Amino acid sequence: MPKYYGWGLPYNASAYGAEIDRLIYVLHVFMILLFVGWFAFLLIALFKFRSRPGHKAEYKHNHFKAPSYLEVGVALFEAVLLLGFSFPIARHTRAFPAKGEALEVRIVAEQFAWNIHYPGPDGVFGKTDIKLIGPANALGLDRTDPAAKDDITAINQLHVPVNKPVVVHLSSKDVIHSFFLPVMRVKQDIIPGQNIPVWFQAKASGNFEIACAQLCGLGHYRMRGFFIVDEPDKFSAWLAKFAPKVAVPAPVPAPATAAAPVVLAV
Amino acid sequence: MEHSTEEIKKHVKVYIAVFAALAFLTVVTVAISYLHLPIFQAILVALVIATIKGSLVACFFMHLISEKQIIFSVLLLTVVFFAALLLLPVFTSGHPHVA
Amino acid sequence: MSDNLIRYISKPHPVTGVTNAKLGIWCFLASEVMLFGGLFSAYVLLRTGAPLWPRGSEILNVPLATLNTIILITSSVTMVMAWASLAMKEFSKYKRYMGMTILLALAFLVVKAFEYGHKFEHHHFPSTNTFYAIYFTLTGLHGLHIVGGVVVNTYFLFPGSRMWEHDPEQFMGRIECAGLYWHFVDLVWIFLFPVLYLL
Amino acid sequence: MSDQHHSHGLPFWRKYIFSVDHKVIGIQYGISGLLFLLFGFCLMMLMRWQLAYPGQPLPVLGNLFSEKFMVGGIMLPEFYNQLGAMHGTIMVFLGVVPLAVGGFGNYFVPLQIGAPDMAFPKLNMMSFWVFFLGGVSMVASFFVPGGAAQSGWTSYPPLSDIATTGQTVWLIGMVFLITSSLLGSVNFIVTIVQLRADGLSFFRLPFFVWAQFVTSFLLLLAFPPLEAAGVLQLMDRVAGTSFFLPSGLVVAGKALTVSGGGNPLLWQHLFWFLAHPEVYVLILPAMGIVAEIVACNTRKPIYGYKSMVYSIVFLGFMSFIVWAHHMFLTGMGSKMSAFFQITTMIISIPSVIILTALALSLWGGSIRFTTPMLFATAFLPMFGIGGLTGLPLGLTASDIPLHDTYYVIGHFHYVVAPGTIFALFAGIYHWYPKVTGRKMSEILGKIHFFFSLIFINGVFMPMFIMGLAGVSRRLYDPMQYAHAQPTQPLNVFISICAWSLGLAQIPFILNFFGSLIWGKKVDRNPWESTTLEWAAPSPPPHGNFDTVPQVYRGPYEYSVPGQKHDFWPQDMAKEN
Repeated sequence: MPKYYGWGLPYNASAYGAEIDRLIYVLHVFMILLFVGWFAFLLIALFKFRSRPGHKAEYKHNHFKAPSYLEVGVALFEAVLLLGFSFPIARHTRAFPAKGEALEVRIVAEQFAWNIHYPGPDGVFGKTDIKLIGPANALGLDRTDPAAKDDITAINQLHVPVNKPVVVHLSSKDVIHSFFLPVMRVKQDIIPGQNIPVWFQAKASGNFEIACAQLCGLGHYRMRGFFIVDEPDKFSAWLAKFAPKVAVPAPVPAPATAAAPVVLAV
Repeated sequence: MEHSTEEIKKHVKVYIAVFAALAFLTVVTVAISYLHLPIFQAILVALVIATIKGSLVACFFMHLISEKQIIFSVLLLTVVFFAALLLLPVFTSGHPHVA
Repeated sequence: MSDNLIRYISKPHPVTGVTNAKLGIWCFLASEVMLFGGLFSAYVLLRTGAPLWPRGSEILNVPLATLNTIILITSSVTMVMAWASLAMKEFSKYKRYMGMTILLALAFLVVKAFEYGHKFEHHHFPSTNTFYAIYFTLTGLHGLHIVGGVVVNTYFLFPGSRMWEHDPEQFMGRIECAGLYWHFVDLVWIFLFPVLYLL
Repeated sequence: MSDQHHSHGLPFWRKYIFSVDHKVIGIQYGISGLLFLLFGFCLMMLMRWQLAYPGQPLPVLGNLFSEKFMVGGIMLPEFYNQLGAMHGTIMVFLGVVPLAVGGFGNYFVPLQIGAPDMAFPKLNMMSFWVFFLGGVSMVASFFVPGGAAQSGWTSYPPLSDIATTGQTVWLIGMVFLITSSLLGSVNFIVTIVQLRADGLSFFRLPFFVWAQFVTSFLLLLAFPPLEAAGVLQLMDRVAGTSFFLPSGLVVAGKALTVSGGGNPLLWQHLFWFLAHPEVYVLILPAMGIVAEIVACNTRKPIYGYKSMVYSIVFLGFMSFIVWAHHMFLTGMGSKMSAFFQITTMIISIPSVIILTALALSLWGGSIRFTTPMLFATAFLPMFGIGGLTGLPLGLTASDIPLHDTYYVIGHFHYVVAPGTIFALFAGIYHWYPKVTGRKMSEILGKIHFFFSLIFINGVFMPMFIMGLAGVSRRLYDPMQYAHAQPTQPLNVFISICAWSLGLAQIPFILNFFGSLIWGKKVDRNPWESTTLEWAAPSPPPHGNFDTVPQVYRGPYEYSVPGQKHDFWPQDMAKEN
């Protein structure tokens, strides 16, 4: 098992993560070179022109050409960063896989948990309604909906198969959260009232983490989820284990006012 | 600014004219609103009339028409940033992915 | 105090051509533009994001608002007339026009209060929906500006007007600045009126 | 034209408390700013205990806190979040801005332009007292039920909408602070435009005045939208509106009883419309101070003064249209994210020009390593690091893993802590003789400098490593995440450096107060400088100058060939 986390970038398990990592390395090499060169100049200047007996300041400036070249160089390099790296990567991360090609998952964040919702074999997410939200039904999934009968729900456990695109539809029940998969180079703010998709494709299996990257309240620091990338057969086995027994009795819809005891609070 | 009484008297006539124009335009904009134009046209017409009225107030009551350049510089800057403030947020998140 | 050392209080700066106070009030108004700009931006963003948005003319009282528009425009005229009277050295006329401006402003507030009261009676509060929320916030903030204007103008009508006797030039400058503020408040209303009531 | 007699006749409270003299107000701002910086720093030192030793009781001090904040000396997450939010708010709005703009600006802008006072002295006094009210509300908010604001200094709704009462107090405090800044900025703009001494054209202004001028415009035009946002959030919290609350929210299992229909991103737009220019409000005065000190201590003119002026104006302008790079992860469209990436890259160019010009100014000089010069020199590479590390955050692709991590914390702290705050220290050492008539101790100053430089890098450099490892900011207990555990030793190291940095400020505090009594007495121009403030007596009397100054030349005429002395003051008619 490789070491996933250390003092540098985390292990990269993502198909497009290498591009992002490369950009970060290029940037840091550039930054260090620029800084070292510039800092050396600073030190030399400080030493060479220190005040001492017999040394006088010059009123006229040397006419430096280097700074203007440096300016142009920096500007050009920034253009390269934008056109050569950032824009192409963005095009890649925003190019969602075709419908049917990817595994679709819904994640509904709340203080302080990740509710995972798989559409099940029919590939259609069942309807949800906030009136149905209760201790046993954090998503408010309406099991009477035919599409919901085979839906699979989990809390804080996102299982995905390796080498298959995954589209995650993110939404939030309460405040802003941020869905962060360090090993997948995925981070997306979840804005309440919106449904924001992200996609990724794992290229290695393993036991990873979901983190919340946006302050979301007292339990923000422990809003940790498990992100498990499995071989396809293991993934199917896991899904099967969690699939609801076919004849689920339709749950009694709880009226909105009869609020359940607060189990999700801190 | 030096103001001779003659000049001021001319000004006063302008003020009265501007007042008449403002009152007239107010009636026009209300009248048009009763026509129940489609929303896009309604917004366009109402904003054009409001802009005319606003310009009249700014130019004549606030004397912008004969104001010094320094004031214009401040206002130009304000207009640019006002436009940025009004437009960029809508462009950026005007079409949210509705849940 | 040090006031008498500071230049360009009543005489304009030879290069910029304006007095300190005039540049100051314009800068202040610029910031006010951005304040209302922030709220207008909120209005636009909320409206474009809303699936349904009521037409103001159907739920707000357009005749009352039209009356208020006319009142405010008239008060702008009386304000500028007050300044013009000072320019013509007619102090008693100034007092009359300034008094009228204040009365008109108070009339505006009374009409506004009726409007608000009527809304509250029908249980329409800022919390009712986003339209009422932005309606009450924008008109409320504008109303506060009117109140501020009334306070300033009342000061210049009574105790502040003593300055006319010993420094008429500076006093005129002050009235001009008060006027600029007042016209700005009128200008904001000119945009609020169609945006909230007609569209 | 001396006006000293007037101020002598005033009672104490008019002379020192409700004074309209820009110098007294400047000192009031400066002292309050320094006290708030110390207070904000203490909040951070408390947080550093929890971060280094999560869940362990704080020795000794832990018992002093009530159960609301710490139980058995162990910090509660509520308190940690309060400390975080208030550290940010206090450092930015109550520490750096009051010191840089309120303090240095108020004291030295009128002096450097040869004016007797600010254009509106009474308004100036009002700004300070409104600011003071804001500061008092902020500090008092710790004592309301539920404690101070705890949704971060950014106060993102819906979290802030549903937060405890402290948030309401925070908003009220912000409205005070914004009002104060607005009044202040109007005053600065009018003063600089109208009250320059005869002969002091815009291109003869010291760079510091230019910096304050641009800063004032940023405050004037960027702050009101945040005031609007503050009003909207107050309405949400007090009047039950839903400006920032979309429909269908369920908090802790209960549906929120609000109308809904709002948009949480609206707050972020209005907030960052201010908060990005605010970054430049923090950094521009610092650049101004550094330019003054570099020119004076290299004994030669600033390199490329005009291009620096154009750059700072352009910088100010651009700072209004880059704000959404703080929102790259909110799911904006690719066209707008491209737009904001491009503006962000463009805004780096003028910063590079200013930094390069300041560095090139050293070449050919005769550099005196006085304490202010040491701080000013250190500003250059420190600000450089802060600027460079902004690059990965300004590109959406590299921003993905780094957004909201310690990388961001390291980046902006390099800009404002060893950047701006070092420049402010430089300014204090540089101008202390003008304000008090005495010099600060060089020995204590150098001790202060070297230890601060070492420890401050010890605090912020490791944060880049943590950020690359993906450690999120605002975590009460980083040990909860597997990906944050390997860097935990760095947290311990950072905390030790932070506490040592606190100790390193003791020589400064001793120096600051001790020099009032034991400092070497100096004449008007101890640094042999050229700008106008040195033409006034030290300390300047009410009304500032003995005679109305007349300006004959640019601000940095050092080592002019053919002159007897190596500095040629702006107001000296004949040869020096």
